[in-house]
Amino acid sequence: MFSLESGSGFWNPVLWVLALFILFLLFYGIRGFGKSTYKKGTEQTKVFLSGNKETSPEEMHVKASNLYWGFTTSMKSLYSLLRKMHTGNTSDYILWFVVVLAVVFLIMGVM
Amino acid sequence: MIEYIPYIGVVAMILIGLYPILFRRNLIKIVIGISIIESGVNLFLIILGYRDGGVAPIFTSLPPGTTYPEEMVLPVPQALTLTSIVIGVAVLALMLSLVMHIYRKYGTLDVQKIRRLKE
Amino acid sequence: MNISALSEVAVRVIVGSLGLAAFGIFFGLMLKGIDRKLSAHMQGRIGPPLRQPFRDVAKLFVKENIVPDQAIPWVFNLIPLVGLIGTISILIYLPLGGFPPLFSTAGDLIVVLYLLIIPSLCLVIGGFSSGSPYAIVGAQREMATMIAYEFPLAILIVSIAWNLLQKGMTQVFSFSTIVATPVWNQVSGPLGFIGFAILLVVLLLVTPAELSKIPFDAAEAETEIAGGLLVEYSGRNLAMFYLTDGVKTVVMASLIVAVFFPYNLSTLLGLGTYDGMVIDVVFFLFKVFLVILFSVTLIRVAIARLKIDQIVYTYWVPLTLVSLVGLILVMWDGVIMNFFSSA
Amino acid sequence: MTFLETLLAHSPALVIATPLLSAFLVPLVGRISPRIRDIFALVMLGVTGCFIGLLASDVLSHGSRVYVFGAKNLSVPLVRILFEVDSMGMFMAIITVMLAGIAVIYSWSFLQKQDGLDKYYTLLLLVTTSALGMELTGDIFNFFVFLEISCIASCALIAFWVEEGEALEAAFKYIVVSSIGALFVLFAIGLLYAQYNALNIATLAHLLQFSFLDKIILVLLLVSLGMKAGLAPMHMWIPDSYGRTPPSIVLLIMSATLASFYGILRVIFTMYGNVLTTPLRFSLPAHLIIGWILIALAIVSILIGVIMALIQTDLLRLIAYAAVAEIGYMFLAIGTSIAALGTTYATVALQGGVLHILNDAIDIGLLFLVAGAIYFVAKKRSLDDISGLARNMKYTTVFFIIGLLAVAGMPPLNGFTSKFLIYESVYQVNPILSIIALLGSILLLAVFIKVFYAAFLGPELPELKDVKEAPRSMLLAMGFLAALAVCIGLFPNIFLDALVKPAATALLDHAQYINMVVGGL
Repeated sequence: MFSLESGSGFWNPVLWVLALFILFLLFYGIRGFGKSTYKKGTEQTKVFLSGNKETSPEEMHVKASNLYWGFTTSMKSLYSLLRKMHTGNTSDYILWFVVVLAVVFLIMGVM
Repeated sequence: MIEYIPYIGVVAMILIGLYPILFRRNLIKIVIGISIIESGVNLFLIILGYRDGGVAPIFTSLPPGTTYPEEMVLPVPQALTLTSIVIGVAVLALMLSLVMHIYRKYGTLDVQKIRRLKE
Repeated sequence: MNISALSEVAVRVIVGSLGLAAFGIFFGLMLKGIDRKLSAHMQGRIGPPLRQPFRDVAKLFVKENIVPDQAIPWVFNLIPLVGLIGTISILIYLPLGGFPPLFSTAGDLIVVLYLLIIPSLCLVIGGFSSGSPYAIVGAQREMATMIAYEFPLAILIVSIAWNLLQKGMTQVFSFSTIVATPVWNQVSGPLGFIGFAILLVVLLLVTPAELSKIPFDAAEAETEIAGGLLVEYSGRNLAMFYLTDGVKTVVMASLIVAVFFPYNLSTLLGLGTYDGMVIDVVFFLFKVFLVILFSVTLIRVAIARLKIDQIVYTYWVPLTLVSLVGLILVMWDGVIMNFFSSA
Repeated sequence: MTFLETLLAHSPALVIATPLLSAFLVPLVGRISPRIRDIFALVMLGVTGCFIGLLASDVLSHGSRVYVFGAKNLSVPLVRILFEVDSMGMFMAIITVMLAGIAVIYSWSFLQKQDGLDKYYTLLLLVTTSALGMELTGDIFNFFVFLEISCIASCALIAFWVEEGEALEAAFKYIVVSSIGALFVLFAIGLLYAQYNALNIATLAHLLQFSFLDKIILVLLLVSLGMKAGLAPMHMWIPDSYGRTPPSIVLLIMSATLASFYGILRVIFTMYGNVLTTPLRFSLPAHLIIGWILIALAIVSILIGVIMALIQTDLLRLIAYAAVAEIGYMFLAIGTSIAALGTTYATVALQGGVLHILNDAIDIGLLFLVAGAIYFVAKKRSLDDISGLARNMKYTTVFFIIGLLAVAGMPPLNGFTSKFLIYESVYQVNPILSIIALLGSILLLAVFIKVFYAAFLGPELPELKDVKEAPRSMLLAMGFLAALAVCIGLFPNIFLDALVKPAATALLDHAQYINMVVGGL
């Protein structure tokens, strides 16, 4: 029931969600035993910056374009290639169409 | 040989139309290129319906003595071409109005410079 | 489906998930303790007692649960819990201790591969939601690490299934098939054996990244970004992440055991039902311990931390190429053997 | 004949006629009151939806139908247009009308302060009409006409924010690309007519020989429609046009794009269905070559889509690249099912691909709507300028999380169900295909986690301190898609059995499609 079968495997979302729900109830209860209070409005709730001074939100904000630095740096050559490909020039869009058309023609023509 | 010339013309027109689209920088020339491709395709459709010595495929005004349907040109390609021409006019008008507005905003018609959207 | 079958399923879900939660947490924390003790001995220290992780959790529960001003409270508090239950839920698909999985026809290898994303994903979202620059830097590193190791991991899982398919199996992604036909029995010749050995090594190298252990722990990097994505977590929320880490260790080790070492002693020794079960469970725990010893403890004692771009490079270039070589060897295995046998 | 039976008998025509007529009634109704006009557009789409539902229930239970415009019995054949409605066409029509309805609901608030809305609703209904026409027609030239209508209407819609130069640029690029694509389609249609003297898809399929000219036709149709569907490396217009229009319009362009994708399915599976197994050189069957060409382009689409999405900062543009990757998944699935035609996993792959059409429409649509809500409240495009919206926009955040998990294919949402079927079938052709598909999904997850952080988490910026939750009609539109994503995710087999399997069967059963027409009406 409610199971998705592909011939190579299966996936039953309902059972999983059921198990998740039971586990949620259990651990929500266990979590309730923990201490829930803290001292609001004190130094405690400031972010930890190794003793550096906290600055305004704009300056502390890590911008989206800086995310995944590690990935983009190690894939630098791939990205420069892709950037070169996306010229934004209308003629190039059609050029790609013609190129794909020619390549597929060649393959089908040889075959 | 002579009957192949229209087909050669069709291919030539499509290639000639592609040239300004691919290699010319002026937007108007690109629009003209598209227009030429369209004429090429329309020409192709018309050739398909051509019949040597045929008459217009209108039942009510056939010249006396025509054998039906052998002496009529094919009506379907003509209908296709008409539709295609009408669509072509609409596309052409839309493109030209876009070019006009782009010129107002960008101050240029150079396709190399009209690429604020890239990557 | 009638009522009795339905209620049976319900009982299995409830009892099973509670039992697996207890199992996962207990052995996860035990493995953590063993790991710490062993690595301390390797470094010439005495190290904490084995029950230290249990004490840590107990201590965290009585500590204050601080929510920083910059955090988004509902995400910040919810995510550790989701991470923990998501991780425990993977156990219901895995064969543990010689027993078949709790639900052997409800999820397969691809599902487990996807569910394995959940703990890391929750760490990432938790880090992002805490509003600290350290945590954000750590979280994006964790995400980059995740992208990095998923490539070799996907190669590995698909090539195992593909090999089983070539040997005429059906339901090749299901754990019951994988456990019933261990990969080492499914090779036609030395090429396949070498291929799978390469893939095993790759999987052992993916494990420390999956578990955020040195040398792939740039996301936490205590000495550099002060604990990274966990820097703002404290009290019971941190305890949840701590437990997640423990359960994740069990999950990853059981996955490796299920895929590469699904052998049992009871059939070999010809033992009876109950003593056979005991032996199997003990043997299973021993295998899990060995996997953790080789892929976590030894590596983290021996090697220093890598930079994040080095991590991505390591996984996407050398390790991916190596695992592709493994895949190609596995693919050629049957072909070449057939060629020789026909020639 | 009762009234209902009459309606049912003419519903294929009414499905097209209702939105077409109401498109031109909208400006008149707009004269009375803008509010009535807004509701009128939705009601007319609802009526169209009712016709589609009526037709779909009939097609699913009694098999395909043929509807004739023009003479039923004529001494000169072929001077008529046929609509041939099967389960696949109905599946696409349901998606189209759903997207259009959601777009209307969403634009009630989103475009409230804009002018020119009379024309907006007219064009919206025209795009819907053209997409529905492409999906129901049984005539290849008719298909081209609807393709051109969708091209013109979508182009005008893309230029909706006409004050921005970028919108004009996007519209110009779109019309150049799609009119050239359409002209090549027309050229192929001319070639078909020259050879077989027919324009009806079923008749053509019956007559097709797979001569050299037929190969050229196939390539022309495949590549031109592929460009309209956004297949890499001809995908570059997608980020441009999706990224510069109001998100409600993106849903419509997306339905036009999916209709082009449907065109490819129709061409390969039905029109060339009889000749797919023709052996070519080296005794390789034709379907293997076609399938591998599609698979290769699909892999390129997935990789380029996700890798480029990872570095985007403009939110709408980022989602557009993700849409390219999703299109890649569909092509991967159908490419596999063509390359491995006849095997059981080919059917599974096709089912996965067909289900992915629906899932792509839901997931990418939902994400675009969320992005639109962010733009609506924050008036900013770049992810660098927004932050911390989860504090004030709780519902939108929840909808975004659902969209994020769905598009990345995380269980238990709908994206996982179709991707699950795709992973577990394409690896049988070659393991590397599944690996790249898995990798694409994890990269998509990374892409949208970045958006989640940048837009919703993160510190609160002073200028965004008092943003409000999005208006109610936008929340309704997003909520509907999100609920659908959860439903399909939790009960995939219900949707699979009810809609997807009949559609996949209809695609594979080209003989039945042909016999409906060729066997005589």
